[in-house]
Amino acid sequence: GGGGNEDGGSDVSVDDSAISGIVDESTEQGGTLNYAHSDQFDSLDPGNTYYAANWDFTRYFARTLVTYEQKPGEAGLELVPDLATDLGEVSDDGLTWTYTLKEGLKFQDGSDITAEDVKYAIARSNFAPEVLNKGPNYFNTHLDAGGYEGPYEDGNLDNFSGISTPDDRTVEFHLNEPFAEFDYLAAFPQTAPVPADADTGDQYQTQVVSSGPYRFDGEWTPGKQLTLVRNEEYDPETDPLTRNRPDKVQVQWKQEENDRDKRLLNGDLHMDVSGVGVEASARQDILRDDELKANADNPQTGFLLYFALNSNVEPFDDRACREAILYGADKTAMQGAWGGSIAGDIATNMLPPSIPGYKDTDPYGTEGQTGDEAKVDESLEECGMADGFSTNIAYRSDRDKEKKAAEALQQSLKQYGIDTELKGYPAGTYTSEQAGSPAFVEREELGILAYGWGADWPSGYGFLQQIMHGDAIKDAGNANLSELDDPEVNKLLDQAATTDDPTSREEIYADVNALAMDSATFLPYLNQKALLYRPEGLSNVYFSEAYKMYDYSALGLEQN
Amino acid sequence: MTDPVVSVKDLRITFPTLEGRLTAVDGLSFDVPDGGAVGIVGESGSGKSATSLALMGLHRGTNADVTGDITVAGTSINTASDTRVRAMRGNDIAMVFQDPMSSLHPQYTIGNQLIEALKVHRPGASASDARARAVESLDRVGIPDAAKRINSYPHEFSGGMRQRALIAMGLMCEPTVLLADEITTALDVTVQAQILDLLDDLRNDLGMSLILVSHDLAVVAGSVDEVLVMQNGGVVERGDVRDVLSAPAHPYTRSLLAAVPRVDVSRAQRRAQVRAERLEPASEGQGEQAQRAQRARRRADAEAAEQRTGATAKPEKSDEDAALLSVRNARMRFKVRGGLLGGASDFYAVDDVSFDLHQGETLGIVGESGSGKSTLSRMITRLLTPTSGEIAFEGRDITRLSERKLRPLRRDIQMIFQNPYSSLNPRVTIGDSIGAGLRVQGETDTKQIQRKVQQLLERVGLEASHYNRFPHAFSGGQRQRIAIARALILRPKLVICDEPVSALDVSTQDQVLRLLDELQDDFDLTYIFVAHDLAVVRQVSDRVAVMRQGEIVELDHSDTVYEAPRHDYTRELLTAAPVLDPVEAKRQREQRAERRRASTAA
Amino acid sequence: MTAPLDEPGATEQAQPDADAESGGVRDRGRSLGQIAWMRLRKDRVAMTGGAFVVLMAAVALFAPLIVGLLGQPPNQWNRDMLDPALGTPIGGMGGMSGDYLFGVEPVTGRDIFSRIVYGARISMLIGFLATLVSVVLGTVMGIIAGYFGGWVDSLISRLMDIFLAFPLLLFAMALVGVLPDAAFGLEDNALRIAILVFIIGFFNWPYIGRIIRGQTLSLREREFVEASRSLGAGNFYILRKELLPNLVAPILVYSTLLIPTNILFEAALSFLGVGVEPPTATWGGMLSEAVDYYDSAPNFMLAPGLAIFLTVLAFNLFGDGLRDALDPRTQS
Amino acid sequence: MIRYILRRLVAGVVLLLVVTMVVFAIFFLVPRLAGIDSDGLAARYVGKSPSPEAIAAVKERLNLDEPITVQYGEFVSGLVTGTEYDSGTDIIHCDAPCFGYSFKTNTEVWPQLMDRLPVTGSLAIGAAVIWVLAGVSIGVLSALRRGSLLDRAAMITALAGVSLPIFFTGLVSLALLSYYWPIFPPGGSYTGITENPLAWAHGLVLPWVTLAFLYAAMYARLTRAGMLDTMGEDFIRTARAKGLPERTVVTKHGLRAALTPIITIFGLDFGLMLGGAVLTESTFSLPGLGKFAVDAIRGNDLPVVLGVTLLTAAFVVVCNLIVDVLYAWVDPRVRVGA
Ligand SMILES: Nc1ncnc2c1ncn2[C@@H]1O[C@H](COP(=O)(O)OP(=O)(O)OP(=O)(O)O)[C@@H](O)[C@H]1O
Ligand SMILES: Nc1ncnc2c1ncn2[C@@H]1O[C@H](COP(=O)(O)OP(=O)(O)OP(=O)(O)O)[C@@H](O)[C@H]1O
Ligand SMILES: [Mg+2]
Ligand SMILES: [Mg+2]
Ligand code: NI
Repeated sequence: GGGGNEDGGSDVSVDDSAISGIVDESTEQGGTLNYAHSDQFDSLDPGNTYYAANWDFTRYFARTLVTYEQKPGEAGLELVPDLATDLGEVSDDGLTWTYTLKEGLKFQDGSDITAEDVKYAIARSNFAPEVLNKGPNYFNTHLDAGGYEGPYEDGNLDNFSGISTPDDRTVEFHLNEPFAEFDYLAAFPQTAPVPADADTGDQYQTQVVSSGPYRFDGEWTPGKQLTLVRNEEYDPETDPLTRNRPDKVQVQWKQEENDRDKRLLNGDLHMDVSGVGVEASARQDILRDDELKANADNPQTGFLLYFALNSNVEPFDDRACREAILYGADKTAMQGAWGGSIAGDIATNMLPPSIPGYKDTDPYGTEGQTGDEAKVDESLEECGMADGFSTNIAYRSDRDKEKKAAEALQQSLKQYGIDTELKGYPAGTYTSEQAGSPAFVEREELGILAYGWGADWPSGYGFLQQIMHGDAIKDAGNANLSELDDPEVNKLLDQAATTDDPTSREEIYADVNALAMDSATFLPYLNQKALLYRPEGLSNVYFSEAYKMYDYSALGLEQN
Repeated sequence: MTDPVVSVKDLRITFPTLEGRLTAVDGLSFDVPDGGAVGIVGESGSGKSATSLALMGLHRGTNADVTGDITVAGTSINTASDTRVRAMRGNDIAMVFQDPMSSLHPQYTIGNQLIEALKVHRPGASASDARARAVESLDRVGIPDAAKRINSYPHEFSGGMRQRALIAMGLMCEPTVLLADEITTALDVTVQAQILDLLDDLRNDLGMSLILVSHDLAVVAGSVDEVLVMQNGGVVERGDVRDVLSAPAHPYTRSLLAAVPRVDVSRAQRRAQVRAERLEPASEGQGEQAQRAQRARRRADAEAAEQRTGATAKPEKSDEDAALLSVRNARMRFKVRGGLLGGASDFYAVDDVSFDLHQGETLGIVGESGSGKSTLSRMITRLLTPTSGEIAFEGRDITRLSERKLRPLRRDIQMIFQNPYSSLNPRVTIGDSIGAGLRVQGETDTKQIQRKVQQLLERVGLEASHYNRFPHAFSGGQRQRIAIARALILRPKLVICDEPVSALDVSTQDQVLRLLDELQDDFDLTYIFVAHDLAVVRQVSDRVAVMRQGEIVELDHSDTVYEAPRHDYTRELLTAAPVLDPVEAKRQREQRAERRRASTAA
Repeated sequence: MTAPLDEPGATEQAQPDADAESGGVRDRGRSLGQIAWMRLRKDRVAMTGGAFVVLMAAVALFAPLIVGLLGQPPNQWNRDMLDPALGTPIGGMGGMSGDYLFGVEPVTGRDIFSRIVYGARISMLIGFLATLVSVVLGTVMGIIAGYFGGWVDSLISRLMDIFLAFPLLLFAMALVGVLPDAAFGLEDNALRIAILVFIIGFFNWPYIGRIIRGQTLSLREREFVEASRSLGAGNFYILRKELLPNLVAPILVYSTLLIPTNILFEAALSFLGVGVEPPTATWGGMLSEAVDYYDSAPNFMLAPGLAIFLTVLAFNLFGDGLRDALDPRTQS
Repeated sequence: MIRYILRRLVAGVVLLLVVTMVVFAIFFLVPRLAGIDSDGLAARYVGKSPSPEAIAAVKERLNLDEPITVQYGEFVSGLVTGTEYDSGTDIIHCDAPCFGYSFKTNTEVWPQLMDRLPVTGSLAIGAAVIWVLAGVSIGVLSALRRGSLLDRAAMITALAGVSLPIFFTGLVSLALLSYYWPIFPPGGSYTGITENPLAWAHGLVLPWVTLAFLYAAMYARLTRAGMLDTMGEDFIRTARAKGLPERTVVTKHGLRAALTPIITIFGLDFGLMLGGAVLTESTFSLPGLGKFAVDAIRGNDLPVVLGVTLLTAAFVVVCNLIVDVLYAWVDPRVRVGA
């Protein structure tokens, strides 16, 4: 980490010590840990959520088959068994993954956690989209479940052939194709056990049955303050992690951002649970104050910001025209739009540095990353639009920084005769109806689409598949905004899924990245960084590379 | 005799205006002895109200500039503190205002407003005492069923009742001095007589002093000992009321007296006199205005003549049988809403009224307030659609004509409204107001309209240059002329005058009456003339109808009605009319008191 | 038949002679407009307000000229004016200097002065037109409801209720998805502005409508309305010539207060993505962007804030003056 | 009178139906106009990267393929008779008035509305008290001292109130009075009035004042205009002639008459406020209806949007009705329903 100071502005480097190490390491317990969120989680049901922050947070009450090591830095990407005794054991054909549960695991009501509970949890979270549909559906894709209709339609769990439970402690996953990175899926909160008789469908979020160190204090109503209290049935001995430091955990939802930041800096709050960092106003406060800087970290979030160029929209059917955009973009201005070097490092290709397989390549590099007139002219010439052309830039109108980045792009292209018009759409429907609808994109001629992407798990597959694979293109809710459908890319990604060896997988991801860049359908510009603040009074604070935010499970409170 | 209760020395009141300072009262001095009564008379704008307000210290805080000495009950109003003056108001000196319609707060009950007047000076009074006092006070001014009506809102009272309520308010604290500013203008004769009698009684019973302000000499005649005649802010004559009335020294007083219409003068006498005066050009006292009017009229005559020769000759005086207007069994029913539950009851404001009216004739309508005079007028102009009966104009039944079909007919029937203040739109220039008739009847040439309006303005005694002024810039009399001009711009055949002169002082009233008379001659107009003033009605009407509770109780030639009234009610009206002779006034008052006593005894 | 004094034909003949003596020439009175103007001219406060409004209108009109002389191109990014790390203006006072009169925006380094100048165009346009739309609609509907009463009144009143209860934000946001690039012969921003004016203006009218209705209810009972009717005036004439002039005061008060509301409303809609497309500057839009920098670059917030405030103040002062000037009863 | 109120209430119900129809139309018809089909609509309600099955399942669950009339009919019948929802494992009974079931949070709308109502109610009532008191008294003072320094200053302050957006005034007040001088608690600290009335009031002072600042201007200007008119009326002179102290003359007699138009717009503002305190609620992180509505709009949560719309529309209707009835009380000359 370390904020860049090379560009000659103010010194914006912050302490960053929670990135590389643990701040205020301590074993003390007790106190109430106060979180706040500017919005609210999609759901507290571990089987029905797609927020990294929530995945980080549910570790308080939902233990999964495997989980990430509680360590700062690279080591934090390491998977360790949690409920399971070991990482997954894969059969030779690569089609069966087996996990064995530890002994003595109990739910909050004292009943034993069995293999059946894990199976049920996956059945409900992946096979009942009519009820639970907010989480990812990788298990649905990878498991060989036949026509299983989910536990709500089909009451007999035995009909779910994707998972078998030979005994109370063994969970066998049956895959339709080999999938080398299955252990990452086993770390999803979706594998947290759910007792079938306690399941209340989409209401389960109000009374999640805890398998972890904390349980809900009574029934929770969405939107209201959440209080977690100690789960007396939890046995720390079975847990590879230490995640039971505070006595109580509270979350307030829908707190106005600026206000939330102020309270954070004031010490009224302990943590912003969304983990995206402070907003502009507090950012200024921190960077201007050495004392505050000493409590701040500026890590990479693993989030890549880019513009997708859609090759179905003229004139982007011509690669040279796409190139003109890539050469013309002033990435420093776009970086500025997000808040300067503190907001991220300029991205030059489509993999974030923290993803294995990342190489520091810059195929469309220009001097100072501000654009290259000669190359733009050349490209324009080549695509037969020497005088430039015009197109539209789509962005999410309620996201200020994305809007500013789009404006920055518009400004930098304008000098080359490329006129763009900004088209803002509500974030709420951007993916489902506008940018994510190929028909809409084509009709409205949205040549350039602002987007950002983070990995579902820290691997190239987890990052690239959804935004580059041809099969990922959908009529609605499409994330492959470039509509890239390159057979080579598709083949490589499919191949990666079945490759056991992590190093060869890394090679493949690097190749995919190179191919994607070569297609000139992506304009990556920022490897986002967050400015995180950790108020005094917290102990055991460190940045988790896996969740890309502080590891909430480890946090403790300094006792007087 | 002790010191006077009110003593005014060299009072001068000026108001700043756009055109510089306007002196409303200029060096006025007078005294009111303890228990005495002083009348102040003068035409509109002579400074009567300004003086009254000064006595109350009500110019404080306004842009008026008051100099001179005013002493009321031993306290100098000009120098006393605000608190002191406030304590005196209503207590030592109470005032009853001119316009009962607007002087009561519309959103509080009568009782509330009365009790408030008491409570402010008698903080110790208990709620029930105050209430009892208010009921008593209302009772004294002759509001029937006072205990119940005390909870009414002002709009639920008729004009006369409101005026009485205002008087009751002034009497709440039994003040040493009562200042009554034109309190009877809005009242019909019977009520007016009642009120004046009441004031007289109060003076006798409570030893109260009275300042009675009026434009009507007849009103003050029987009620005061001394009278001041004001003109242009100054006193032109003062003295014992008997002396001033019998032997007026100042020409202005004389002209005022001359202007007072007399019940004993018949229509024929009056006409003859007026015509004679008209033929005598620019007679003294008439001034430039009259000359201009003369000129305009002559021009109009010329035009008319020219036209007559050019076009059809003027038809013979219409045949006696073919009435211009004929009203048959007209009735007007209003639904009167009840309380919360909204039960409505029927109420006939005009009940089975029939009469005929001939071309060139004037029909006078008299009757007490609320007897249905205005309602009848509105029915004839079809501003209201009669509930039943028939109204025929020039033989054509217009009772149920649609608004659209009616529009061309509106040229022929016009109305002059009771209140010149509210019948003119304050935001529209008088030129536009008058021209509206032409415009809505299809005239589009603005120049033409303007020319006609200005011509008519001169004809009614105003100036062509007034075209673009707003109504507020005119006095009441001038406004009524504007209203007349508006009614005449369309050259109607029938004009209904709904109390056109009630709000005017005698001299203005006289001018307006003359004007109406002239116009009738010139344009061969037919009038329906509504008024509460019997003398006025007699002088302008060929026939008179007496209305009471929606019915016509008597309808005959005016001389017959006045000289040989057949109906009791007509007789009652006649005896209630104020008379100019103070001695006669006193005698009549005693008669009335006698009758009252008799009727309560019975 | 009696002989009316002059038939139209007759007056025509009589005209020359009559004109010479009493025609329009002799009219020394002043028209309503003249009187109002005379009074207004004496009211120094109102005139200052009026002058400022005119000034702002001129600024909007001649924006390119003014910016050419005193500012930088409004959409030009000047990142060299910013601290690259913080994105905030270099130097004190938010980067104010001779070149950048009001300083520069954080993040983009755009010249605040020229954005204010250009923003005046759209903000004032929207502020006015939208106000005009709602005032006109509100007055017309309110006056009709109040004057005719009965079922017309019920209908219009309920219609007003519907509009008041209407989820405007929802409507605005739903529109974004369907807004075409060009319609009604307008394109892009022009179309956007037209739509904004429509939305803002069209949904605000019931507010003023209800007030006008209330006033009309009492006005229609006045005697002068009856007088007008007895002359044969139709409803339209009465509404226009008799009632409307009496409603000028409330209309003026509300209009002057509606303008800032509408300017800010545009900001809110911009925020939701239905506003004018960036990079076009509007005051409201600038204001909402400036919130994040209210302590680090206060000039960014102050400039549009003051622009709105001063314009609104000017309008109110002028409106007050105008109202007084049009009121025949006011004396001095 | 009672018949009149009943008639108005019936009209109100019709109005609510119309409003909900419009909301429905906006949700379902407007996207159609843009060429978005039911798949697109369904995709709003599934995770980041939805599978076609998920979309199909959601479509079925939300009845998105049914004709809009059927969907609307279901909504209305839910309001009247209640409905049932399938939570997966259970059938949830949603009793009348059932405002539906949130697509986003999987919770019944009605209890959530009722949860947030007290917050918005507290905010609106408190602010209304302040702005009416402040606005009216400033207006009265300005009218009495027309053209004075006080008059001008009051007007300028008032106009600053309408010219400055709430998010600005709110933030500044928070920065100053909550952080710099910690007199008032920071945002997000709403306490129910039943829990601790003192903390309730303390926590709401800033939001109240901020919100009131916006409105006080209009009331001050209106009051001023009204007072200027009424203080010239004859009945004011009568009141003075009674010897009433000036204060009574102004407040009891002058103000009362000037109050009528103020009541009209107060009814409007207050009715709208209950759905419209969005910015204040966001700025101070108050969990009220306005914020709820905007979040729902952003999240395309139709049942919630419908619910809030319906509730606020009902407020508007009721407030307007109360105003009209109040009119008759304030001004006895006005006949209700005549
Ligand atoms: N507030 C004022 N400002 C300017 N001029 C005024 C004011 N009040 C009265 N005047 C003027 O002072 C003069 C005297 O007015 P006042 O009201 O005393 O007349 P009045 O004798 O009572 O007449 P009336 O019989 O019509 O009531 C009038 O010319 C009037 O226009
Ligand atoms: N629109 C109406 N609704 C109900 N009652 C009415 C209406 N108009 C008039 N009245 C009633 O009808 C009766 C006659 O009223 P009208 O105005 O004709 O009296 P008037 O003889 O002209 O009295 P005044 O001398 O006071 O002018 C009154 O009692 C009045 O209250
Ligand atoms: Mg007077
Ligand atoms: Mg009458
Ligand atoms: Ni009289």
